[in-house]
Amino acid sequence: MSLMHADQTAPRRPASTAGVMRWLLLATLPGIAALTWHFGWGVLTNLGFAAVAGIGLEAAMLRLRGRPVSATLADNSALVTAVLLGVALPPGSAWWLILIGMVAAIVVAKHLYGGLGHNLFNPAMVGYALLLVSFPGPMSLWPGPDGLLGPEARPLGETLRQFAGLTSLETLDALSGATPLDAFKHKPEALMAGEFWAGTPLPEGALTAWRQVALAWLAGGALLLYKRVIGWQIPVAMLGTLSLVATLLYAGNPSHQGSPLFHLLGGAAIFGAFFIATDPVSAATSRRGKLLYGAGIGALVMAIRAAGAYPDAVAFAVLLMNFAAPFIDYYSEPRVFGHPAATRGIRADAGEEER
Amino acid sequence: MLETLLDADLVVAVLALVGLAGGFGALLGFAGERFRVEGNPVVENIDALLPQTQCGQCGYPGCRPYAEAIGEGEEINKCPPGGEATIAALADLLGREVKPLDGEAEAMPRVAFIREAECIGCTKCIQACPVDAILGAARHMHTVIADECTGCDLCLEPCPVDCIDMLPRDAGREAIPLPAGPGHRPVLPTPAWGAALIASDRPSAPEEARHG
Amino acid sequence: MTDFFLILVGTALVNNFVLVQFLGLCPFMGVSSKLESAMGMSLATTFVLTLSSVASHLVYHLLLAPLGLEYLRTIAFILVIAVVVQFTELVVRKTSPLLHQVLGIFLPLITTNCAVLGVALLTLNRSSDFLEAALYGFGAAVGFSLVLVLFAALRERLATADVPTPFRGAAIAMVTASLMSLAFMGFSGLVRL
Amino acid sequence: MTTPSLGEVSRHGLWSNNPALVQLLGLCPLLAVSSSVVNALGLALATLLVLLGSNVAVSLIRHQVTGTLRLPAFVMIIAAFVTCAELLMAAYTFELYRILGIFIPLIVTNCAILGRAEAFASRQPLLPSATDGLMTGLGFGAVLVLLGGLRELFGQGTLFVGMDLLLGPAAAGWGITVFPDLDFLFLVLPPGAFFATGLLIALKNVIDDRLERRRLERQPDRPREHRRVRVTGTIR
Amino acid sequence: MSAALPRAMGRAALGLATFALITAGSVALTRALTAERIADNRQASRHREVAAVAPAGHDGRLLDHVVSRPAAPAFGFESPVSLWQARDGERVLGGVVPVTAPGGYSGDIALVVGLDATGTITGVRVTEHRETPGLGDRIEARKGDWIEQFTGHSLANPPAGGWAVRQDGGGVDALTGATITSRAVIAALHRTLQWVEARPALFATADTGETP
Amino acid sequence: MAERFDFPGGITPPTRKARSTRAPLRTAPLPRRVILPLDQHAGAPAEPCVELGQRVRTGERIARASGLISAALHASITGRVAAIEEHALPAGDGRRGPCIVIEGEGEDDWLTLPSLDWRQAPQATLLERLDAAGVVGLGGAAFPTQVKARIRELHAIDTLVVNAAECEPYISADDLTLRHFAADVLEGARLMARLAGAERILVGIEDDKPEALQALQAAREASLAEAMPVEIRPIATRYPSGGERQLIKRLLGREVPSGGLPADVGTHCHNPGTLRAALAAVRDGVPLVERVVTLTGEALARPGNVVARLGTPIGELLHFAGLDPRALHRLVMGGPMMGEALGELASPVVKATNCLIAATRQELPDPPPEQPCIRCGACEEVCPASLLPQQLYWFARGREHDKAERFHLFDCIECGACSYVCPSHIPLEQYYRAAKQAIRAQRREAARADHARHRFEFRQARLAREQAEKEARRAARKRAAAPAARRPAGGDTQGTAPAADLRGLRIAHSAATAAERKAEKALARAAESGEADPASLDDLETQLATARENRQAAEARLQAARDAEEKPA
Ligand SMILES: Cc1cc2nc3c(=O)[nH]c(=O)nc-3n(C[C@H](O)[C@H](O)[C@H](O)COP(=O)(O)O)c2cc1C
Ligand SMILES: Cc1cc2nc3c(=O)[nH]c(=O)nc-3n(C[C@H](O)[C@H](O)[C@H](O)COP(=O)(O)O)c2cc1C
Ligand SMILES: Cc1cc2nc3c(=O)[nH]c(=O)nc-3n(C[C@H](O)[C@H](O)[C@H](O)COP(=O)(O)O)c2cc1C
Ligand SMILES: Cc1cc2nc3c(=O)[nH]c(=O)nc-3n(C[C@H](O)[C@H](O)[C@H](O)CO)c2cc1C
Ligand code: SF4
Ligand code: SF4
Ligand code: SF4
Ligand code: SF4
Ligand code: FES
Repeated sequence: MSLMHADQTAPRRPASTAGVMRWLLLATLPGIAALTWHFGWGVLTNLGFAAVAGIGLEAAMLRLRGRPVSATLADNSALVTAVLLGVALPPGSAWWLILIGMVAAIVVAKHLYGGLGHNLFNPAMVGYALLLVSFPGPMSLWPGPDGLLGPEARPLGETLRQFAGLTSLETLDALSGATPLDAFKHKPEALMAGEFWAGTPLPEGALTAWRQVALAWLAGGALLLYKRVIGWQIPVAMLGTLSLVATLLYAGNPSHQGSPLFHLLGGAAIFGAFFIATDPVSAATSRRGKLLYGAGIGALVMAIRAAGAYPDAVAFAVLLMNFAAPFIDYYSEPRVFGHPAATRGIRADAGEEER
Repeated sequence: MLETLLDADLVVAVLALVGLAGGFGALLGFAGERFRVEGNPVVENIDALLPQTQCGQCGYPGCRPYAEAIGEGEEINKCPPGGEATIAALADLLGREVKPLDGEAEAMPRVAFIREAECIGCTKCIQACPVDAILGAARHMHTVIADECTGCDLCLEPCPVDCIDMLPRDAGREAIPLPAGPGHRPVLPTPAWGAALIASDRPSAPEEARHG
Repeated sequence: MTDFFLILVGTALVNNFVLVQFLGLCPFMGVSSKLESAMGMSLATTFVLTLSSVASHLVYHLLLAPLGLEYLRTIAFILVIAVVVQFTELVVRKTSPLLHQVLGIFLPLITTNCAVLGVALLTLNRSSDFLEAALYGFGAAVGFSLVLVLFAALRERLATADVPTPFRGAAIAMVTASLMSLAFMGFSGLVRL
Repeated sequence: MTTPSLGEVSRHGLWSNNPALVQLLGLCPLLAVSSSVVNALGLALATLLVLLGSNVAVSLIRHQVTGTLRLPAFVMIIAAFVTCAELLMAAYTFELYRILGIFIPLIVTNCAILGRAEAFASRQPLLPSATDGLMTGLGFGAVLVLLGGLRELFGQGTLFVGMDLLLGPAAAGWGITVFPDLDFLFLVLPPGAFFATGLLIALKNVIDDRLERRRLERQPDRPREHRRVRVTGTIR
Repeated sequence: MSAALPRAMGRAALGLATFALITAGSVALTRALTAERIADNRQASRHREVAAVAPAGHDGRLLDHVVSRPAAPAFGFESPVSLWQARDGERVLGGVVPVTAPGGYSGDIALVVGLDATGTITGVRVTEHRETPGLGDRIEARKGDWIEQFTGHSLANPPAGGWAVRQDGGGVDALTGATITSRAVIAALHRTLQWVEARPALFATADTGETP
Repeated sequence: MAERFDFPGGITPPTRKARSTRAPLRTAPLPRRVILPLDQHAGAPAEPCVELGQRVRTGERIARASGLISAALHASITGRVAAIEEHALPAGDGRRGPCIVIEGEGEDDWLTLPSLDWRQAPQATLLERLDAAGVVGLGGAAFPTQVKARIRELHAIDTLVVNAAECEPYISADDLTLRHFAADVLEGARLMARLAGAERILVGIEDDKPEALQALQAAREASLAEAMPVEIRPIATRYPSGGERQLIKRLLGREVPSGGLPADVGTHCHNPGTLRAALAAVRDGVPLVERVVTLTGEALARPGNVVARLGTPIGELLHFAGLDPRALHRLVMGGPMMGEALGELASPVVKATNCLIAATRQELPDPPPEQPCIRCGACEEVCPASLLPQQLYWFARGREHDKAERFHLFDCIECGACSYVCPSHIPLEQYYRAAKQAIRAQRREAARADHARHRFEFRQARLAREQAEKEARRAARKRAAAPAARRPAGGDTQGTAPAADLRGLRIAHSAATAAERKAEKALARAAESGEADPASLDDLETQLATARENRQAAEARLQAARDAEEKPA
């Protein structure tokens, strides 16, 4: 049996699960910094409370299930889920919103299935989708990019009141409360893309802010790729498909569709491609499967963005492909050494009628 | 009331549906007669999964009758020689729930062994053995062909002098246990050199290390 | 052409019979613990659903509607379905034992799949023409098959998961269906039917 | 098949073989119509009636109908009952009829009904069949109403709203608002229906587990009965 | 075999036909017995809906005064409109128009809109919709008073541009989280008001237009 | 260096070979007592052919091969047979097995076989010699070399591959063998190439062994006159390029088919140690009684390679290399990737022992606890067989054997590369080994059940035949008793039934005859092909017997019916 182990000699790849998660957390830092810089203290209140709730719920569930608590907590995976959900929620979300999301993520999506490694769906995205479906109002209220320290910055005190559920963004100007995708989606039917941009119903600098945030996530993603925490397959397939579909749509109808660059940088695509879609537990696992999986996410994101009711769709697309992942895995085995051709699927004879 | 019954609407309705049903009925009758098939492939499949010990512990005289009974709705958890594995396979085949075994599982595969010195050659065990695994002629000592014996122990009871034992069958190479799973270290042999030098917190019995 | 495509997408995904419309749930839960069976079931359902949607359409528009017997539609449809299923089974059993091996046990189950009656009734509500009725049935069947097969693959993975005891079996399958349905909410509004 | 006692039939229908939680039959109406107590109660009653009627009818004709005709015959009986129920509801509880909509005709294919007809009524005499229909219907209805209550309470924060549709104007004031501002759409929407059912099933598992453990404590081990058939003759 | 086939077909046809006779017969009978009551129910329910939005002071025979108007696709009426006039004796107080609002969140929304002779809304009710429970379904009067806010408004009140949700620069607050539904309803109302204005004679006299 | 071919996956763990390559090859002192397990090669265990107390000389055969695949065993020292008993084997699970124990006399009195000239001697003689000398593969599987060399009878071989990759960390036995005996190894390769009918020799050697490479090249230069071309191909160091499938792929671009042998792609693969042993057996008549063993690990003061007699207790060898028992934490036989951790020092060196690692705690720490698999796919990237180890892991854990097989569990070479990289520290190849074993057991059980069914059917058929024959006799008797009995009135209406009956019986009879013929053919075909194992032949025989009984029963029934039918003349 193998008595040697890679962590004695660690090349580039982190050598333990906890290490993998630690690197992932590290890689979120640029994104978090950019978000905080543009959107204020609310990002940090989200993260802080999500982390507390995540660790608390994980510990409670482990104890309830009679599993070792501290040893398992040390794998950092609950923290990862908390951070990813925390940054996905609108900054300065109320505590109850975050709590419900974390319960859905940690209790329902993770521990009802048996904890780390067993879950079928991406926990953070289950939490996010559940909130989006249940509370469409609060979930689509993004503050404007007022900055952390600038003259227009929302003071910490107000953010805290918002976090405590005492005030809500709803009381503020409706249009500041929108992501670019959101605003674009809800532009009145008749408005052409050009008119929308010309009139820019978005506050000054919102697009720039979003672009910078997306680039910060990209930097984190590069780190993950370099450390081989993630493979290139999913991000490349997802972003590639997304750009392709966006380009086709834009070429077909430039007056009503956003440009490919807008779709890449205007929403959660980059963040999703490197941090969400890559969750190894719920994604397809073979290299070939990962390509399919990523491409599926990209296509679904664009389909929903272009025609569906939701402005952004990374969460739904990821969940939908989570749903398909085991099936993909059955049908994406590579050609095994010594075999003339790949033989895939559970049953060669019954495998074809699907679609 | 009679008026209602003779209402034109009503008659039309009934006639239409009767016509429809008559037509369909004829179609079904045709199909039922034309496409009649004998035999039931499901029973074959079930039978193939049973251990073929032919021991009758399921309450049926042999595996095949039990297979037929399962095909007609009998529970799938009645074959002790098959144990959990057979139940799981049957549940898989038939899409039913896995149930715990009704009775005790056989601890290990066994074979009959006749203490030849005591055998009086009554041939009773030969008649009882469902797979002709016992050799011998009247008034000569009998012996069991171990390779053929399924371990059903049906020969035990008829023997008038109780000369048949059930012995464990050597199951070939020992099964390799699966590792214990997440949260556990892989099992390595406990070092047995320089006992004085080894800290006493290890389990001292080597057996444990071997099988755990 | 795009219309047909929209009907397909609409019935298969947006208004998915199982996850959004709540039709055909029993076989969905019952025949999804093994991928192989699920594939057999999807095949059988696709066939029967399309066929009976068409047959019901014909019975309704050629027999019931002209005679003003719309209120007998339930009885008539269920008769059509039961006969279609029974007939299919007999024919398949004789002509292709291999296919029967795959579909055999599922065919009778389909009679009680409310998706079949559901598609017949829903098609009526949408008062579509013959081709649309066929397409509607087929789209619904494709949607059913799609989620059934994917769900079966999920459940096979679930079989090795360390699920807490009270949730083993049907309960966690329900929770999984819930999360799948949550994911399918993402399609809402994609095609307005 | 031996005829089980009425008590056993009742226990099966209500708990140990509950159509909704154990057999997982009749799920479609269960999930679709359980967004509030009224809807649930309405459908529960309709289902109960049909189940009872069909079980009785099938039991009565069980010796006459066999072979290929069995399935069509059974479903036609059920369909007749359902259509009658539909007409009667339209005549006497019109508002409810409008709300339950497509799900009334779909009672026909409520798998639980055909399931009981096939598995029980077609093999048992009248009385047990009627009891089975009643108890299964009650078991199904209980789950339906429970689910309706759960989803109404935690999804919308109310309970018993709109009971007047079913029970007449006297019930108009029954509606209570428990959580005034609650609007938890998840439970109202399809995913919540699945989730709440999953929770109920898990709950039943927990209770069963407790009962079983208590039973085991009382009588630790059951002697293994030995029944064995000797294989000496020929089979077939 | 040759003789068995027709016999089997006949037997099956007869059996199924018998069942059809019994089942269809009983259904048809029930239907015959309840038909009248159901029709009454339908009528009553319709009346209740219409009465709820009709201008006050009418004589209670709303459903008796049906008038037909030609289709007006420009205003969203794809097919001829049958509206109910609210009369007090010979005087026409106004009417109730059935309107279909396309582009709801999931499908069309059916409304009845009550108008008085001046073109002011006297009430709006949703009669059929498939909007999301908890979001879009708050357009039902039973679930919220959003729909009540239109009562008393007319084309000129609010002034131009006001007939739109606030997000689109209008003056109406959308239901939270259900802007699409709100938009659809408001647009339909707006178009109906424009239609009424374009046909000033709509409610003018009791006998304008063809009465069926 | 650019290589033309490559195998997928692979890892590059630290090699840690320097410790044992610094010292020259030594000879271990003669052990006083040796323990020689009867089962130290692939195939059936050897059968002892000495008696207790018998004096044996070094190289004398003490156990003979006992089946098609088996190897002989020879005394590795001179002395008396002290015991034939169960003794601890060098295995991780602490297995015990039958061993011949020889108590030494202190002197080394050799009994060798006559030497042969491999260039002249007939093939059969050479094969016999390899068999008599008990030569087995020294590269790992200890497969009898003589059996492997007979491959020529079935396949055409063009290349003999010398597997000098030695890819596992720590091990340097082949390295040292090549440094000291490169010429012998090449000559051995020529011998084996001749036996296999190969046209050329290809040596694959990892580039971390420059001295061995040099020695090889020198030996090649020295023997350029030989007809057989020899090519030496250094390859980049990467585990597991020493696996024969991987090496063949890397050197020749040929892929050994799944479930097949290297011979299927015209190659034949041998370890240098094997080649040297084969040559010694032929040229010098020396049976396989000693081998090169690497002694290494931080717990040894004098690590290095030694030539050790088989059967030497491992502890003795380690003490010779300066074992510090206090520092010893883990004792491994073989390499750290595929080897086995041993529990005690008393077990002996066997033919497959290429390396003994006496490691300290820092060197090979206890494996950390297993964590849940997160399906990260790291294992997939390194698997040299292009498997999906993560899927196999879940299937093995869930005991979903048919899925594991569907995902080609049996193509796993158990190299442990996946475990090496798994961030969750899962001992993956142990799962696979357990699953493979369980599947094999299952298959055996299924075959048993099938066989039992056939036996049962046979019995049923036999009983039926006996019954039918009894009836036929009774019918015949009856007819004989009342030959002139008149047919009863209304015989016509009754007559149709037996006639139909008779027809049915005739059909049944011909069906039974056809079934019998089919069973006969199946048996004949299986017997001819020579590939079926005895058990399945036995089973086919049972089926034939059943068919025969059935036919006889049908015959008897037909006869009885005819007798009853027979119209009086
Ligand atoms: C499950 C679900 C159902 C929805 N149903 C409706 C609906 O019935 N009507 C509607 O206008 N919007 C519905 N929406 C919301 C729209 O997608 C969109 O967010 C909303 O109309 C615009 O939101 P706003 O009013 O907050 O601007 C639904 C959203 C979800 C998640
Ligand atoms: C005819 C023939 C049959 C063989 N059969 C086997 C066999 O059944 N099992 C086996 O492990 N090796 C068998 N071998 C030897 C293999 O080719 C291989 O050399 C041996 O397994 C050692 O390989 P390894 O150390 O890579 O495992 C056979 C060789 C020949 C020529
Ligand atoms: C992962 C793996 C690594 C191996 N490494 C070597 C090696 O480095 N050297 C070697 O001679 N055999 C190695 N083997 C064994 C070879 O596959 C093969 O059995 C051997 O070369 C056959 O030669 P033999 O019959 O002379 O032993 C390895 C096998 C496996 C599965
Ligand atoms: C590359 C990578 C991406 C991850 N993405 C997510 C994620 O999107 N959501 C989440 O809940 N956990 C994520 N995790 C953490 C972990 O996989 C997750 O908690 C498990 O799904 C829980 O079983 C990620 C981990 C890694 C290594
Ligand atoms: S108990 Fe099992 S092995 Fe025994 S006869 Fe019944 S089915 Fe066969
Ligand atoms: S010998 Fe005895 S135990 Fe073995 S098969 Fe025959 S009857 Fe059964
Ligand atoms: S390397 Fe380990 S954790 Fe990663 S997929 Fe493979 S087995 Fe799972
Ligand atoms: S042990 Fe098996 S699965 Fe793992 S890397 Fe080696 S060949 Fe692949
Ligand atoms: S109720 Fe069973 S399928 Fe719908």
